[in-house]
Amino acid sequence: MSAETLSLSRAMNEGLRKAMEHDPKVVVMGEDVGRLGGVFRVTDGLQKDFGESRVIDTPLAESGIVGTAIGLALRGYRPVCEIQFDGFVFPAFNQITSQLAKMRLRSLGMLELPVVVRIPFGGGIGAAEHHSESPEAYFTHTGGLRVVACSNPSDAYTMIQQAISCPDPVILFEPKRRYWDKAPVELDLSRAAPLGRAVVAREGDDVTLLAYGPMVKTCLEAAQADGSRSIEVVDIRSLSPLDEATVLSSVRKTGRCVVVHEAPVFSGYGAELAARVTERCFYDLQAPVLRVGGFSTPYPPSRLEEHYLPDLDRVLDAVDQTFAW
Amino acid sequence: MSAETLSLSRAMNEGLRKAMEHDPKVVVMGEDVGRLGGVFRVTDGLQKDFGESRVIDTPLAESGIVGTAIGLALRGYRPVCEIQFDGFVFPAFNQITSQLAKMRLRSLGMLELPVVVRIPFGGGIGAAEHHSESPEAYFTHTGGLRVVACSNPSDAYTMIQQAISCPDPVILFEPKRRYWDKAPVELDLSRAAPLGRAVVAREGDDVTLLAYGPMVKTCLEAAQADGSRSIEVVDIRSLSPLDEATVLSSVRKTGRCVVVHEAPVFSGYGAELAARVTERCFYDLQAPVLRVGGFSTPYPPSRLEEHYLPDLDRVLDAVDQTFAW
Amino acid sequence: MTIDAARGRPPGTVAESPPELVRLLTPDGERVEHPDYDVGLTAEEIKGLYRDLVIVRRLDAEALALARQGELAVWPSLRGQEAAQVGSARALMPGDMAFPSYREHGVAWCRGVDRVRVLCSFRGINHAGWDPREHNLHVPTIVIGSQVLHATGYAMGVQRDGTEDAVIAYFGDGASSEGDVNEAFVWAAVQNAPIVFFCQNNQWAISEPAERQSRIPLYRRADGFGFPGVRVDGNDVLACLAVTRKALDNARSGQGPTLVEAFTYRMGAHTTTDDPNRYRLPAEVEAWQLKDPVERVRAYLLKSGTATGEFFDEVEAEAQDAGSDLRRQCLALPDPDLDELWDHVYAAEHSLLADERARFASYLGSFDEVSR
Amino acid sequence: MTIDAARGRPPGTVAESPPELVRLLTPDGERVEHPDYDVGLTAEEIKGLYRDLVIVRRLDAEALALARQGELAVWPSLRGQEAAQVGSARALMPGDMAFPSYREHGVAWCRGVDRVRVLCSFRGINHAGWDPREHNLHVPTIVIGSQVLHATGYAMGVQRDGTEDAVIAYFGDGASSEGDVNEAFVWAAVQNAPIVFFCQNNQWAISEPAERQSRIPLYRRADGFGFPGVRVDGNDVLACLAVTRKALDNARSGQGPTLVEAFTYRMGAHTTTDDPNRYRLPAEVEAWQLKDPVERVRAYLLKSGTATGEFFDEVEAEAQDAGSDLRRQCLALPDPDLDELWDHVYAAEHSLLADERARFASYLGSFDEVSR
Ligand SMILES: Cc1ncc(C[n+]2csc(CCOP(=O)(O)OP(=O)(O)O)c2C)c(N)n1
Ligand SMILES: Cc1ncc(C[n+]2csc(CCOP(=O)(O)OP(=O)(O)O)c2C)c(N)n1
Ligand SMILES: [Mg+2]
Ligand SMILES: [Mg+2]
Repeated sequence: MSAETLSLSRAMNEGLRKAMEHDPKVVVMGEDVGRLGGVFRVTDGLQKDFGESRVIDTPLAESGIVGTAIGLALRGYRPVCEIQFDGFVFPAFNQITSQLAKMRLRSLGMLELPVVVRIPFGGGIGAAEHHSESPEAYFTHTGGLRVVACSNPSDAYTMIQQAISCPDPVILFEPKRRYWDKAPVELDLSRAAPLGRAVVAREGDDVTLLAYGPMVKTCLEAAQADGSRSIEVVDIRSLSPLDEATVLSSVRKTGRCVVVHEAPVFSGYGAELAARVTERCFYDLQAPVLRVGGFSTPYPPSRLEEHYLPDLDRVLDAVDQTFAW
Repeated sequence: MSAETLSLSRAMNEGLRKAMEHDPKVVVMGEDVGRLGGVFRVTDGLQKDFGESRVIDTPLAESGIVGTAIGLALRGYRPVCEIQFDGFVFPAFNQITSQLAKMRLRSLGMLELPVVVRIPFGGGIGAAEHHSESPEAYFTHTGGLRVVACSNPSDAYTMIQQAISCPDPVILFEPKRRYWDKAPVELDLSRAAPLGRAVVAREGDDVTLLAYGPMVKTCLEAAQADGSRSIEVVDIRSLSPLDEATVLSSVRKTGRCVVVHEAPVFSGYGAELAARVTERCFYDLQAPVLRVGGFSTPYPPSRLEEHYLPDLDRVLDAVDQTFAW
Repeated sequence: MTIDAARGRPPGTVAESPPELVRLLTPDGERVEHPDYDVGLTAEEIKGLYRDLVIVRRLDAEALALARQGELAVWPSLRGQEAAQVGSARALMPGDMAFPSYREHGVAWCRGVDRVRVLCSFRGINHAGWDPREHNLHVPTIVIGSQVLHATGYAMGVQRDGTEDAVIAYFGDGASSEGDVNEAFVWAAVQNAPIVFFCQNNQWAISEPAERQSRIPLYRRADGFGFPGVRVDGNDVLACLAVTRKALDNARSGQGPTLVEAFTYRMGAHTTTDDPNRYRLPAEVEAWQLKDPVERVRAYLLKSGTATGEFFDEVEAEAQDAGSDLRRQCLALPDPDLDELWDHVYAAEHSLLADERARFASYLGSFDEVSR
Repeated sequence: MTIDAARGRPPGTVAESPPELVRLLTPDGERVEHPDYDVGLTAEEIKGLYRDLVIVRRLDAEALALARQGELAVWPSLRGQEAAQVGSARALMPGDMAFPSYREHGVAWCRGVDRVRVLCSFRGINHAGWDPREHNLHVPTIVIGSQVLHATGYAMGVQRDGTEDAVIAYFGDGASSEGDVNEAFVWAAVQNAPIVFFCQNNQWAISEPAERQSRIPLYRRADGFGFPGVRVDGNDVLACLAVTRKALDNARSGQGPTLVEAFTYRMGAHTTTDDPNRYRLPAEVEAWQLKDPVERVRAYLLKSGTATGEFFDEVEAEAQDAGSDLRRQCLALPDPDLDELWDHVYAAEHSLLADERARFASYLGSFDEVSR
């Protein structure tokens, strides 16, 4: 059988395992990824099965994690770094932005850094400060990186393997609050969409919702809940490079577009989607591309996050606006 | 007399001096800001006149510069940090994003951090790697920060003083390649525009150019060079918060808009301007808001930068497109 | 692919029970002398420390229970570290400034923070519950290591003010690996800043033992930067107080920074979301149980006849009351106001936030009219 | 506002002429013994080192001239640091990997990099001129400290490969303050990685003297992390070679990292855009002139009768040729192709870049038709 029902966390774990079995150069490194198996259990059991030299409990320093991963990659390894929570990637920002992203150009293509940086992201789990952020826009603005986000167990399973085999550095965002959602996982990689491809998660005719990561499920539920309109949901999957063809053909069909992400709207990734879609589909649009997202504030204490985070109602409210425009 | 002709670097120096004379709590810190007076001479002579305790040559560590500046601010000081070049702000990114920007919210407004982080930015000076970047979008997406950019000596003189007296943390971008441009400086602060305000740098009727920092001059030259159309140039000045009123009224008047910055277009600050202007002026726009900027690559070696950087021709080419749409 | 045995693991590791440990009170409550350190404490003062220890432990236990019952989103227990926190915090003068991480509930107690305020952030109603200036205790910092630079900068401010205040920065064994902490050591040494770096080495950084951070005792990190480092028995409240007080005095008198490594143990899970059984053995916990920071003071007070059963009963009763009061106050905590999403982001009005706030209000308003 | 004198400045500073300096050749060319270090070098080998020093200095001078004439955008001269670079680099085995900063032109020479390739990035035609794998010399790193973590990770890879290679990371006195460098020390110690941290303390980080970075000698930083640190006379090529070789051998044999501080001096400006007269006195430069790394070898070769005038003339002639050849090749360097803007950003085709490339091509094409 080629499908199995797994949680997103478990699917990611299985994908990692597959990659490690397939290529002895794949090493996993990060805080608590070894004996503990990661705070979200994504690396559960890997150290036991592959040993301490391939699953490394690192010192508590993110710049060190990415910086040494770069060195390992230069020696021919394929490191997979786990950043424990979104809010803790910033100590590594310098290594990611100025080294990981730029090494290939710097070396005229003589060096490549097949490094994967896994970042559990997003809120909705009632966590403490710094544990619910959506920093993707800081990376999509950085040439040299591939930035992808999975929204379901099947993509988790395939994307991690595709990311590891990708010769470019990949920032992989994992939807924290969906780690325990279960779904059938397609185990046959050849059937999966390529890493750079967006997919239509739900077909519709009247309006296009663009989302990725945790918001895909929210958008699907909104589309489901809306009786009056036929809503198409596109799972962006690859934030950089963006699969324009899939996005634009959807918007050209529907003539309306709403972008949804948890990150603050201001200067967020949704701005790029809105600007690009508008430029390419100017005459197709019945209304401006609207953006639904977090406010332009730091992530609030968890008792306020329900108001901060886009939900079904806020998505449909934006849909209403595009029709009322 | 209330006006004096100064270079942008010198105007910034005079503004700093004024602020230090006016408030003994103002301290300047950074690499080579003391005896050397900064690599761009912006702090020239300040250590001699105000002493080593107020003009601090720090260890070579940017996270330490911003992190200790935060501590000084908590003790009641008003630190002005110099980041030597744009590409070297990333080691401080964690302190800026998770501490400097968030401390006020974290403390329910009980703490404030009147810290200014000065960042010489942009290219066009034939410099080595990491010395020509435009990282503003990484900061405009971060709630809690004010992000401003000066484009001329007068604004340099006033903005640095306004930034220092601002109770919020301010990231001040300084147009590196314009440091030696001279212009009359308005010394009477009361006549200057507030920190958060955009200004119409040149009036026009047919199309609006939105720019900030080094690109303002480029846009003014383009507007000047174009005989056939009446081009309005808006100097954004405050990237966050954005002075929407000034921007929108200009675009509503002209019906066309081109955004210009040196930073990569993809997921750059221009995306926010384009998305916001489009949403607010949907029916006023004769053509989509177009963006002119750097390519989605790391900054190239200097012998290629003339192609990478927007210039008069690329700006006017975009203007042509908005009329041909 | 394997690691060549000869090259794979570090030769040295953090010593289990190191000789260089400063101790004034043995695990079974014997007062011992130390050539460099003494605490001139009266019997009453020692009884006061005992009271602190017992109440701090009780409040921690209550918070832990509240977390287990879902009244707190998460709780990082300090159990086992009471002496390190009470001893160091009681060495502070009122004007001294302390920069905590997220586990310093015992420090908050000593700085006079209203007990329920410590729970606010863990209940998710705000990010930090108390006024840092009222208590000279900075807000908690979750991003590992960041506050150590803030403390160093603050100490630079103290130098410039020319006052005699000192600063203490709390952080953990794991934090010692972060670049920020080491940059703080660079700064403090070069600036000769009046600061005490107080590292609670509780042996674990979540699931990672201290030897994943350093192959030599952590207090020796200071040698690399040119200021003194000392390891103190972190379960000995008297030693922690004496060592911290001396370090603070040195800071005051212009002798610059000191690194204090309080050798202690995290008796519980990292937080209520953690399961230590996945990475450590019960035997290790039991061994440390014998070095309990509270019991040894109780034993001393008894043996030395400094305190009677009556005293212990009083303290116990007070602790019980404190615990139930904490629970009562916690459950009574009001949820935050919606406006707090925007209220404290900027000092002055901010056009963008004002716009967001207004739009969201009218959005919420729309539900009153129609409902989907 | 003033800094209280007693508290403001650090008590200790970097010692000027420290006793613990490892030296095998005095400034006036006397061979001296050292208990722990010796270089079993033949006369020919020492003459080879002299040749390296002279040619490296000559190439540097030529590049400096090219920069002054505007043929290079900028040039960071290594003058004064020839022995530190040649000595350490000549200690490397072919399989060893070196991670330079931006000033290691002498290391590039020893690693066999075609001389003109070193100039490419300073001429602005690319960011790095040579193939790192061909020479086992990584590309230059400009962001201070970053490469030290790369080197450490690379060394972890060597451990996993189980080979006998060693790694050397070059950085400066200023870099020692960056978090990344200290994190590299943490990693290397815990992993016991086969690496040599080679710090060229040239006394200055642009305008800041070394005491702005540390109040104790930099080699002692290693004490804080649990591995050996040694200070070597950075102007003594024999000592630099001996000390580095021993450290590399220790790395190979599973004894982990070593920090080598090469105590030397930056004789010139930081780069051609810097003006040292703003921050240091000529007297300091003159004092170091007497410790010149090239002259002392020449003096030794003469005194010991190891070399005659003829040899010196040959080397001088060869250096002159190398210099003129460098200039010739530099001026002949082709400008980069427009496509290099996009060619090497990603391995595979990238829709966004392909789009940008195509649009820009048609934009350029538009000029052929009409011109404004
Ligand atoms: C920069 C950063 N990385 C990771 C984390 C996640 N995290 C929270 S606590 C912790 C372990 C800290 O260990 P230690 O410093 O010893 O303090 P302790 O929890 O033992 O008191 C980690 C990795 C964080 N909060 N910040
Ligand atoms: C992260 C970072 N900050 C600042 C700079 C600017 N800068 C270039 S060289 C230099 C001084 C470096 O001093 P040192 O480490 O002693 O090396 P040296 O130049 O003396 O060889 C500085 C501050 C940089 N390149 N990178
Ligand atoms: Mg710990
Ligand atoms: Mg130096």
